[in-house]
Amino acid sequence: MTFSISVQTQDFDVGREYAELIAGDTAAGAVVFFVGRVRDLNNARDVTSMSLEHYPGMTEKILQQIMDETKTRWDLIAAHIVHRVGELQMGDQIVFVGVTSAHREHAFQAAEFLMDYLKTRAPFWKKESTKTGEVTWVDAKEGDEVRARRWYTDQQ
Amino acid sequence: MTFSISVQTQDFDVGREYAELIAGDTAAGAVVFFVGRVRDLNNARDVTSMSLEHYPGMTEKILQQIMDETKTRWDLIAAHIVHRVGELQMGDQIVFVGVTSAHREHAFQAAEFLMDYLKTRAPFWKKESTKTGEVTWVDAKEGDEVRARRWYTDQQ
Amino acid sequence: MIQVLFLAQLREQLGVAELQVGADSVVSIATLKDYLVVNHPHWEQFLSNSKLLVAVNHQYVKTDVAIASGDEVAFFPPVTGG
Amino acid sequence: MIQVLFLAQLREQLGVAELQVGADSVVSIATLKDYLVVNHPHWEQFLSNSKLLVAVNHQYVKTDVAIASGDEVAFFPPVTGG
Repeated sequence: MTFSISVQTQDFDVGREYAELIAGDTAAGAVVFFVGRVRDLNNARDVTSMSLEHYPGMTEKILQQIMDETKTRWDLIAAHIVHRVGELQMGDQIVFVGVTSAHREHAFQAAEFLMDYLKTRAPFWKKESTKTGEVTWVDAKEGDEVRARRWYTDQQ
Repeated sequence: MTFSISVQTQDFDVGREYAELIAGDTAAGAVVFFVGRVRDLNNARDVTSMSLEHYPGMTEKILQQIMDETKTRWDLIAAHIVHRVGELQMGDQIVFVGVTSAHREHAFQAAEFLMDYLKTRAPFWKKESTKTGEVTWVDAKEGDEVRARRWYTDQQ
Repeated sequence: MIQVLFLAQLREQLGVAELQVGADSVVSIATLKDYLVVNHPHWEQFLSNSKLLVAVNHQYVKTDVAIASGDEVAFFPPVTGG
Repeated sequence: MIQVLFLAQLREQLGVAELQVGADSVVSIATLKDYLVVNHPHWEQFLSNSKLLVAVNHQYVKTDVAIASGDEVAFFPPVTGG
């Protein structure tokens, strides 16, 4: 469980994810989590629910590659990525990223990196339903790509 | 409870802190937490326990000022700071910082800022006990001050 | 045979989730696209989208690459997870 | 009276947590420090530490400021919470 990836339809429990992340570990002085949720207003659309599709097989491989890259860049003790797929309602949890490290700057940077790369590399797609019954595929945000590029090194 | 500060001897429950942070809120698409824990090895010392002292009265005021500053800089929906004082054991939780926002970059930056300023401004002091019975006041880290200065603006 | 997948909005635009193409008909992503457009002229507007992403056997390919029998090629729009 | 507090390691170094100083004896942080050192010469090495932080009524002061009766002045080492 030290470094784990899960793509699942069922919800996750943040308290349990945290407990698993630090279980038996007294070296992890710093823990950073990110939770992404379905929010009621996205790009000025009144969202009521969301459908999350992915590319089974590729998703897990890409998440594993992102995790491996994160481990080479920062000094981490553990990291979990959980991403839900399927039908989600307003306020539902979508994604959990949690990392532990002896150093807070490593934990913060690794969590941001994981989210930036997950957002722009992992093959998930969101389709939102609004109050008016409109169903729309969410557009990728240029800002997410810009954020991901911050982490590029000369090797890439 | 939207923006709250607590300095306490008792432990906190991360799952409950998270639940309170997002309670009744469907606008918070992004949640970032930081948890700091007593780690077994600090500056090459084998730590077994820690005593955390603070300056009652001033601590709460400084944390409130840091919280207020954070709210002016980023677009936040909620934020909690919980900091423990008193006797702590290896692996124990010391500090919880949680923020929610509609935007992930705001949540990440606000959480890092809160931690960087808390570390260098809030009047807490750590005294570590090691396996060999040595009791040492922890030295402030120059790196923490450097990290805090990243956030300085021309106004400061 | 080459397994071809269309995902998310592209699947809905084409009305097809997957199809097989004989490996003798195509040797690269470019010739595969040409083959698909020849057989489905109205797909051209969607497959020519420069933002479309392509993966071969679950790995992104940024430029044209050779493909062969047994490969899985996926076309999909920019990703929006997280 | 001015309430003077010494916190954390400084409290242990001086062996005193708090004391009162008559407001007629001191008018600023600088004169307070001088007063304390005159009365406790062995405190000089600790109070002259340039890293020492000073707060008046729970607010940091970076330069010398005037103090008056009723004020609470605290001296302490760099903070190490979080």
